Amino acid sequence: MTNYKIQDIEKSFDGKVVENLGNNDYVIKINDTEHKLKIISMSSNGIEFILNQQYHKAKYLEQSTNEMNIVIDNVPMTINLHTHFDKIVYKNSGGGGSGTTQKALKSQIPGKVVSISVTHGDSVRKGDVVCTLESMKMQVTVKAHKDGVVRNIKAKETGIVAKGDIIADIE
Amino acid sequence: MTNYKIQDIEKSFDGKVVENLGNNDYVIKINDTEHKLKIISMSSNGIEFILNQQYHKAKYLEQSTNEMNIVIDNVPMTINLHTHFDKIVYKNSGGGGSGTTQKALKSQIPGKVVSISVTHGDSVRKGDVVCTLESMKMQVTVKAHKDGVVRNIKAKETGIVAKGDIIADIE
Amino acid sequence: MIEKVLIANRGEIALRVIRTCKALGIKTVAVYSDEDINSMHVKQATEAYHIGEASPAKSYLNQEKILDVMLSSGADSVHPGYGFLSENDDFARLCEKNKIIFIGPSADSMNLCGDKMKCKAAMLKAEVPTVPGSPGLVKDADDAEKIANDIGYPVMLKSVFGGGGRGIRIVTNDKELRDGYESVTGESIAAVGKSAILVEKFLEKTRHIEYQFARDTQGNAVHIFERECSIQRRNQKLIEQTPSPIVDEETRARVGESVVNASHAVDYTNLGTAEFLRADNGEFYFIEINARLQVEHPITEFVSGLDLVKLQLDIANGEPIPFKQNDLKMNGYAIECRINAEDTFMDFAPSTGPVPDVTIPAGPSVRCDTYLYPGCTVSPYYDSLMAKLVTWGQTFEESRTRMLSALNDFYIQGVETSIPLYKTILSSDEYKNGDLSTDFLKRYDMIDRLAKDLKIEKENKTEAALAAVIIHSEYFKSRLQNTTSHNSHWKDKLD
Amino acid sequence: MIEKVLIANRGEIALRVIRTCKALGIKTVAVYSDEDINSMHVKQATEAYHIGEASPAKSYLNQEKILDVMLSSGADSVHPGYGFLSENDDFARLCEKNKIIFIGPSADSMNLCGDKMKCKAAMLKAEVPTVPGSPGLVKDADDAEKIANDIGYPVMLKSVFGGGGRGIRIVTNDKELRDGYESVTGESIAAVGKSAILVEKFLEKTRHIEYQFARDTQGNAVHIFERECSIQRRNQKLIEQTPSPIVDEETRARVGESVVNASHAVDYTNLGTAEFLRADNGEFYFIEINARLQVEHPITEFVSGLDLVKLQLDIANGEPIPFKQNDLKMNGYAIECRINAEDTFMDFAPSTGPVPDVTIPAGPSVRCDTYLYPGCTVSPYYDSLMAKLVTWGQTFEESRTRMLSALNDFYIQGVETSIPLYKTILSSDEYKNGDLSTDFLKRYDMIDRLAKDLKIEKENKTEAALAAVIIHSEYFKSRLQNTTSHNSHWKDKLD
Repeated sequence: MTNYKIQDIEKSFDGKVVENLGNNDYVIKINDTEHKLKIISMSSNGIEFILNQQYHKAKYLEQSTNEMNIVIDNVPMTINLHTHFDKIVYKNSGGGGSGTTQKALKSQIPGKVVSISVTHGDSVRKGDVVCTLESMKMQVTVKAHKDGVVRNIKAKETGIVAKGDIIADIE
Repeated sequence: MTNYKIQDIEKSFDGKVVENLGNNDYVIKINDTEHKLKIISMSSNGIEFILNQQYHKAKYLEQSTNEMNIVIDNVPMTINLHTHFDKIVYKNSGGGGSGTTQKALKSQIPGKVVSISVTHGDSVRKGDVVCTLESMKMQVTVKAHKDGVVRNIKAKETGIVAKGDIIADIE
Repeated sequence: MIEKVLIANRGEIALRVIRTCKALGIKTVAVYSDEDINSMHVKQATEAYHIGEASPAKSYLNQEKILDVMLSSGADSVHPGYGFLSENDDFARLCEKNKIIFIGPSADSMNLCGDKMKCKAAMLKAEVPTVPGSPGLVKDADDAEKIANDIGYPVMLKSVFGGGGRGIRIVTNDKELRDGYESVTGESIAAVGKSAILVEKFLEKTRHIEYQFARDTQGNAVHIFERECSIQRRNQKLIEQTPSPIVDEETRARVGESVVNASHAVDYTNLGTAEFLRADNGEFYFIEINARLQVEHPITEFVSGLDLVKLQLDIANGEPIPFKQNDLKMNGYAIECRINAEDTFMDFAPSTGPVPDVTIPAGPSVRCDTYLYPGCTVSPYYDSLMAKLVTWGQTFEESRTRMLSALNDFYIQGVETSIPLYKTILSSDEYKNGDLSTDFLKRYDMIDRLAKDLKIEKENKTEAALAAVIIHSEYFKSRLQNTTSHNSHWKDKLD
Repeated sequence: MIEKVLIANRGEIALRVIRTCKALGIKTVAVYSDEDINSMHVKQATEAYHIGEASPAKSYLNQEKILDVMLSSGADSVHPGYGFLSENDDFARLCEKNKIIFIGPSADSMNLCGDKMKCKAAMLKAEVPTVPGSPGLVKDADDAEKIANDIGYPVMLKSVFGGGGRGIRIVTNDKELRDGYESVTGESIAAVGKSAILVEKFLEKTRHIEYQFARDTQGNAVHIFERECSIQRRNQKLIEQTPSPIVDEETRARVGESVVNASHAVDYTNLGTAEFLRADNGEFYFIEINARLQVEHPITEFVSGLDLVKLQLDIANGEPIPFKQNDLKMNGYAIECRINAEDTFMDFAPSTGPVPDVTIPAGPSVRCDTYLYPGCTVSPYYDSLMAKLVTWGQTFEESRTRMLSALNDFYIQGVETSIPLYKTILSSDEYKNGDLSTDFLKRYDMIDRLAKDLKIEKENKTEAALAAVIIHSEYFKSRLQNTTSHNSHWKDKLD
């Protein structure tokens, strides 16, 4: 039995596979309700299945021990997984949201660095412009994700950043 | 240098890669003419390339040492390959067409066996009906590919045959 | 009001029905056999239910199983598509009994349409012309001769127990008729132990022209123009077009009126098709009513602007047809090619198997209804229609050249298709000039012409094919020589 | 006669042009940058030439390089598509000099259309109404006040050196005007050291309505109806439709006539678009001419039945427009959604990268022009338009519900798209009722509504998401426990 929590959704859920009926048919249980599930195809990248007579297609994206990003029928979702034991440890460690204490400011888009508005050691407030990127003929600003002091500026003017690249640390 | 012969086409061709220009650009030579070729993508299953400024897509299908089946831009072709040394050996062995002396009568289509019109030991002439298959709501007859005596009937009434399955031998 | 439709079918027609339902906010229930678990219709419907093994008798023809799903899913209606149960009046009756709306004609009307003799009688009464001949079986050779002289030679003697060309004789005078009568009787008795003979006018160089019609529960009926479907193989339509090149405004209206009468004569409801043979002298003879949506309905949709599945749903809901005959204006020209999985050179034998790669044509006024997707499979259990490719144009020439271009863009890996044949047909002068007949393929040696076209295509692709093979063989030669080095080093090792 | 067209563009518009050329038997020459070697336009053109690095300046904007390819490939003409060189009169002139047919207006006419001041003057002369205001710069505050009183408040004070909202002030009376004049002057001098001010009538709740027009080398001109393109973000069109819900027959003809006059006034040849602002009081004001084929041309193709690229080729060949104004009849309703690679919630920031999987919508009266295919990449070097999804219906409601259904079917893996936003917009009562304006998104809080819709969608997908994750985690747990056994045994090892 594993406990699941979906980002932006209040409730948490217990879930497990109850029975393998053969011929790719399964019974799974979510909280107290059983559901019929038929797997059409499955790989480590994704799954197609029929749940309660409805077809669904999921892609498995990034995954850490306790968190999984999937796209289900075109809808992106983040799901946290805990065995009941994990959950207690996890709660006690102060975990919950992801990245609130992270220092790295990452670019959400790929692009060419047009200008950098800060220098090493600058104090910034959340929302201050750190740099400006150009992508698809548009200029887009990257803003500080928290208050702090700018360290380790990784982006270089006229350089290229990929999605997820670190622009700078804010400590 | 390898020599190539294409089924249904009179001429034979010498061909080789002359030069690798880098950046996926090559120069190849077919008979006495050089051609510019740019590889877009390539795997053991197929290739996409631009030859003399024209895009082509080829799938590599079955392959033996000396023969290769490909589909080029939707057109199926069979190509025989010989190094010049091979060629001499090949010619002397009486090779050329494939399967003219083959005894196995194969089904060209998949289907359900509706009826078998011959029994072991029957003499048949080329074109005689050996069995009838049903596929996609149609009845299709399989005819003897040569004169001879029927041996080893593999197909069974109400059974299923796949494309390429042996129906019977004709010796 | 219809709110949830079970689609008792598969393939592209199931998808076609789902699309209109989705746009109208109507829920859909798909059914599938073991063979079809990976099919598009399963993925696109609101719900999907497994109904049995691959064999149609155990799934798509299994009335009880389908009824079970209708009841358990709460579907209020069923769309039968074409083929399978679509013209089975027992099934229509089963639905009626269970208060499920059958989207099609009533069981009684369907039964009447399905019985050729009764239907012909109804048509004669409604003054819809049928192929001249004996009203039923002939008594003897004398009777046959009398009828032959009434309708004029040549005539066809047909044993009702024949089929596939057996038990048929074309005769041109009394002497031939008497000889033929004896031999057809003989053949029939030899084959099935009894004989029953019809006499029918023999028509040469006929065209297959059919009319789409609609009739609502209040008895309002309209025709929605003709479709010419003369290009056939083994009596199966291959290419359809509308308008027909030989139907003018006056003919369209005149034959259309008889179609409306025909629909009244059999008390038809919903959409149907009246099929005619059009003789070379210009006469139209009714053959039969197809009591369902036709494969070739999209060409009518293109020139009428109507969504015919929506019209089916409206009529099944008891609504009156929302327009009058005079509101319908024919707009432009449409052509459909049925993209079949078959090998033209093996007498159109089926070709089945996995389809690893597909490119579907698209563009202005191109429509492709298909169940294909990269990685799908063409099953040997069901019919060979993989896709319907339809194009429209302001002129016939525009629709024709668009079709040729779309056929060129259509790439289906893994199975043989009818696409090359269609390219040959659509490029022929006979097709361009509208010189169509049901024996078009044979009359104009289309298969031979195809072989020639393919030979030229092969020659044109020689250099490209050699290039592909040269690169391949050098690549693998180099791989063998350098098995320990990284593949991409290959490029630097060529001689 | 045009026989070989070089397409100086990429993406879906290059494909669009190739399609019509193919159907007409005209050869095509594609050009591509390093980034585009794997693109569809390279694969579909008759020939393809590499022209440089990914950056547009080094490839698609490189006039010399493109000219080289025109000459070496033997192209007799060039189609510029939209964007890139399409409205660059230097390039048009370069083609003219080299005797290559530029499929678009003459360099001189293009230059005139591109100069807003000169174009406005030409329109005034042709009695085409433009937004009321100062004919050019105002001399001083007195001059500004005089003009403001002539055209009536509210008016806008605009520094020609401003941009992006800076140096603009809306004023409603003389007092505000004098204050505003000073502060705009101050801002402008502070920013760029000089000031130059225009006065223009301030229009609230405006609609963007544009007319397609065509004019041939003989001077025959027609308009091909309007398109309403009010739904925009950052002044970029998102959704277009025709007819506009607020244009009636009389208005269509009246404004259309002024469009024809406008085309004469700038001696335009080929296809162009005249853009108007339509004020809430019903007045139409000319803004500018787009001297090229528009992204949104397919909706006009749907309602007119015309192939606009074919019409461009005909006019470029010197042929007269093959129909008269009265021959054109508007048929039905069409909508286009521009499917962009962008993140609505990040202020429409671009989203790029590999697209491993795509499902393109299809079906009756659905058209999708796109460069996407499974395994393609959305490049950061070019604009964010991945696809144009277009639907047609006999009624507006039919085209709207078809669009919603097609948007639901459209699956693009790997990048953020504008599809969810369009679903919210097309489902809104404001859109259904035709209550459109260029500030539609802000006026009706569409981004907030989208967030709510997505929350509901997430809730609806909860069980399915959990099922996918449960199966995944049990599968991998079992794999870890049984690393030596075959994967498929997994099913039997679940507890």
